[in-house]
Amino acid sequence: MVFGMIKLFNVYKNFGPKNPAIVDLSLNIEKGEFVFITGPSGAGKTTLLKIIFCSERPTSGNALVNGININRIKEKQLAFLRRKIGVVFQDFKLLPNRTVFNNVSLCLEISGVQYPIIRKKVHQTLRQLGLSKKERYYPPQLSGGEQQRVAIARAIINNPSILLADEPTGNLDPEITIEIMALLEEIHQRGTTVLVATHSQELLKDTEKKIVTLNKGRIVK
Amino acid sequence: MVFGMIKLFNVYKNFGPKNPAIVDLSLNIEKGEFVFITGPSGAGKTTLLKIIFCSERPTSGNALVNGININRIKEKQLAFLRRKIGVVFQDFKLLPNRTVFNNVSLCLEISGVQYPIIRKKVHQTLRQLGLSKKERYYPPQLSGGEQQRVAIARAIINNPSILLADEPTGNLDPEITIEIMALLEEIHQRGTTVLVATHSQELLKDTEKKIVTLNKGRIVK
Amino acid sequence: MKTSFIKYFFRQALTNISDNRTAHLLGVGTIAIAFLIFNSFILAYVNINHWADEMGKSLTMTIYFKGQPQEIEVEELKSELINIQGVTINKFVSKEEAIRSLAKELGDKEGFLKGLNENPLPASLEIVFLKADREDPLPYNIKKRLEKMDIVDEVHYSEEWAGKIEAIMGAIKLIGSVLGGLLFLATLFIITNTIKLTVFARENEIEILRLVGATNVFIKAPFLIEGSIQGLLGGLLALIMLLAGYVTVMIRADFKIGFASLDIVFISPHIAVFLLLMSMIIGLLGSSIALGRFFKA
Amino acid sequence: MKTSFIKYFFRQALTNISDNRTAHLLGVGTIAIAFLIFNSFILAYVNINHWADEMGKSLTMTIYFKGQPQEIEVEELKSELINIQGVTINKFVSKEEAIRSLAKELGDKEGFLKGLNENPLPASLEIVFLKADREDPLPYNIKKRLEKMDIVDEVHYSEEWAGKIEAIMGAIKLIGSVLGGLLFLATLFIITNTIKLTVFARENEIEILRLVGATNVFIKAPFLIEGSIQGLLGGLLALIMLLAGYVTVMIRADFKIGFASLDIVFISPHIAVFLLLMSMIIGLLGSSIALGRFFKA
Ligand SMILES: Nc1ncnc2c1ncn2[C@@H]1O[C@H](COP(=O)(O)OP(=O)(O)OP(=O)(O)O)[C@@H](O)[C@H]1O
Ligand SMILES: Nc1ncnc2c1ncn2[C@@H]1O[C@H](COP(=O)(O)OP(=O)(O)OP(=O)(O)O)[C@@H](O)[C@H]1O
Ligand SMILES: [Mg+2]
Ligand SMILES: [Mg+2]
Repeated sequence: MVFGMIKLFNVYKNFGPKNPAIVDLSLNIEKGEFVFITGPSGAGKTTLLKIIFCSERPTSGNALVNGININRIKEKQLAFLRRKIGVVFQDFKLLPNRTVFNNVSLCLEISGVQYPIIRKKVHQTLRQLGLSKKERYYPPQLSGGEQQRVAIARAIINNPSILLADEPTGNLDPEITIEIMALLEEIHQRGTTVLVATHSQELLKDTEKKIVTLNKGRIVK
Repeated sequence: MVFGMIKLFNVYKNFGPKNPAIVDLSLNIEKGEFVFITGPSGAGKTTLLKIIFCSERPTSGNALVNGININRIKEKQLAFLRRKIGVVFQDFKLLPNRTVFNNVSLCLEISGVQYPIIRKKVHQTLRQLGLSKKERYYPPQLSGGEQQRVAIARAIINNPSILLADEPTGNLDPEITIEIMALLEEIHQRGTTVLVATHSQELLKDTEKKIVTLNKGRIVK
Repeated sequence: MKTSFIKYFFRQALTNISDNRTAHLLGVGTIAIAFLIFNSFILAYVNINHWADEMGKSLTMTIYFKGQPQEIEVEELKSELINIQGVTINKFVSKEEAIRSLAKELGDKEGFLKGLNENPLPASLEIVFLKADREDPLPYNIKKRLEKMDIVDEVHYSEEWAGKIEAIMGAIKLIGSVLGGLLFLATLFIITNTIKLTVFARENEIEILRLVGATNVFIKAPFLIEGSIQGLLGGLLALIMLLAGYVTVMIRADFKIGFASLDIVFISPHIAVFLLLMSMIIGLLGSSIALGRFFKA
Repeated sequence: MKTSFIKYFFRQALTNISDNRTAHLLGVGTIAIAFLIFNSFILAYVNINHWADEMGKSLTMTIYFKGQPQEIEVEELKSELINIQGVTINKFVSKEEAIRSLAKELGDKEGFLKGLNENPLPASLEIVFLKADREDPLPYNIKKRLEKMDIVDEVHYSEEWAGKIEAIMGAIKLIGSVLGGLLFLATLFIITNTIKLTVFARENEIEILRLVGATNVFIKAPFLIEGSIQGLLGGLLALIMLLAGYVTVMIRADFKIGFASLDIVFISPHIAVFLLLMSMIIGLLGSSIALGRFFKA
């Protein structure tokens, strides 16, 4: 049996008895796919990404990510799996007391990359996202859109196998949005499996990518 | 001389010497107007709203809000001015350790409103925003869009004279976006001065409202 | 101030406590331990004072007899004295007992007593004035009456000694106050710091409250109430621990100085209430100081 | 462990300290005060031990002479004794001096000395054995030699007294260890709580680090280093304050017990280093305990 990059079998996630966020969800995403996840507010998009990222455990059902059963993952394994997954959180989750540079370099430092290489890579990524001038700023000193781009930079810095982007352009203007989508496409071309959760009809309008639509925790399309 | 609701005279705001956020901005918004503020990421939209809201002081220039010169405002006056201004912050700024109900009721409690009235008003507002079921949740338990709606509920609960909404639909799906915009229109009809900062071309497409476009801290249109 | 505000303040303070339960408990624990150190000191101080007082208040008078007094004479005198309010008989010492105890006192110099051809020590009767002080005229009156008696040679009243005890007590009080003051400052510092740390952790909350137009009083009040509660709980816990320690020690041990067994007293209810009030005020002060930096112009 | 990690850990610890400067300083202050209380106790303990040692080690021997000894005989004996290693002459007491000091000792019983027809007290010479202990044979040898001399009547060696001092010292050590142990626990509690409060304030930071795939070691190490530094700085500050207090007291005061003036010693460098190490370890333990709850299975 050949597993995909991300494979969910009848996954349920309940926050409390009357509060199902994910209901009987099965999904198979192959290595190198680019998938949009959409659906109304509260549909369960973020929860789905959290399950893949192992920051929430499914109430029942199984999930395989990169060949690992996330129900049985161990502490140390989890850290290593997470290094292979880049995530743009909907609320960014930047460290407010570290500079933009340090927020981004963090993901390389935890893997023990040497400082000269870190410097080079961080500079390059920040330049790609138009943040070169903001390198020494702290997140609270940035505009919403700038923070979002720092979150994107952090997610892509170490060439993850999987990229999870939760509403990555919610705070960005149309021009930058186009640039970001091009960047995600480029990363996808290099072989990364990409999942983008979004409301934006703009993004979905002319795409040929696979679209998963959620509603009340179920896949409706 | 008759003042508008919000009047800015040659306002500058610099964060550090080489970091101007607002440059020589003059603006006059009459009582009861509905104005969109748009512009690319980092243009200064949030900073402009912050100046009006007195959470940043202009580096130079004067600003009158509701007839009060915000350069000379006193501690106590400031609190009372803020109660007349409802704000939807771009990053929501909800209190994570208070329930949705308490986050929203807060704005009435600080004015000494009696509890039965608070209850009624909060329930009504949460219903309008489709959050009735989430009353007892804490913000970290909500989806991005739900949090954004709580922020909106808090901003409109005590019928402010001025409503400042910073990217209020960034995390909302198209349907809810339409509902929210209808709600803002309704509040505007009741006489509130409304300022909405947004990137969304959807919102701006067919509107007849006044649009202020910023770029690098200047009004360009 | 509307009553709805006051209700809100208390409700909010209690909510904060239960929301930040762990931090709150850590704070209360730290405060309790700091107070325990301080209170133990107060307890020790109270007891030393108590002992000194006891000793100071039991003034003694020694009546030396001429020659070898008749037993019946002594008994008569005893029964006469015992009827006087505030006087107790301590002991009668015969000439033989006197020389024996002198020999004991002299220790290795005892040998010299062999050189004596007769016992030069007088018989004596020691009486104690309970609760007397140096101004009390009673001992002086009794002394005069006794000195007129035939069988009595001399009367020594321990007035001087009482003066010494008072001086020692004064010194203990001074040293105790200085040490206690320093320890109090240390306690105050630890407690305000602890409360500061819990307040700092909620900087964000304070900021948001200001943004929605809450006045300073509105923001501060729940914190101040919370701090007071924290201080009070810490103080209470410290008192309970102290009492538990006191009881444990009292059960196990029997304290003696020389032959007099000492009773260890617990701090009086007045002092206990005072300490509790003080801990509450320190909690209030601590949070007030901690909030200070968020409310600068 | 790669060296780049170790560099990162230290860099991050220092960055954290400077980022959370206020909280860090509050923590260091609290730790310092807690240690100051503990260290003051250690200092008191060291000194009491020191005095007891001094007293215990200076064993005295009293030589009683027959009749009234010639001055030249006494001087001869003195110069002979003074040549013996470890022996010092304390004082010579003539018969007259002896009776005068007895009168003083007797206080209000002095009257009985009038009944004596001759001075029964012997002249004596007191010598001190420095650093002797009860097993040292030297005093016994000297005693034997002296007792054979014509002018000497008796020789008393304060062996028994030395036993008593040792018993008292033992008691002080026991009580001191118990009290010190309790105070140590209190200090430990205050310090770990303080560090816990500073760590809790950064719960969010720890959560984000885990989300980006940092291992436990990677997250913990900077906190542990930070805690150690905090403990060390607190301990250092406490020592400095203690030294400052010690110097102030030494300049102002002159301590006496009876007539012997007491020298107050500071804690030895060994103990100081030990206390510093201990404060560092407590800081480390404190942060380790504080982190514990974030790393449960
Ligand atoms: N920790 C939690 N506790 C309780 N309920 C939760 C929790 N997390 C999420 N939920 C609930 O689960 C539902 C799905 O949330 P989720 O964040 O997945 O929605 P979403 O599709 O990302 O929405 P949005 O587009 O608004 O971000 C929501 O109704 C939310 O309130
Ligand atoms: N506290 C601060 N310190 C330094 N620079 C700041 C601070 N706040 C804002 N800036 C800078 O000012 C500029 C304008 O920021 P602002 O938040 O007003 O942009 P914006 O128009 O709201 O952008 P976005 O659409 O991305 O939210 C940005 O370049 C930002 O980095
Ligand atoms: Mg979401
Ligand atoms: Mg903005």
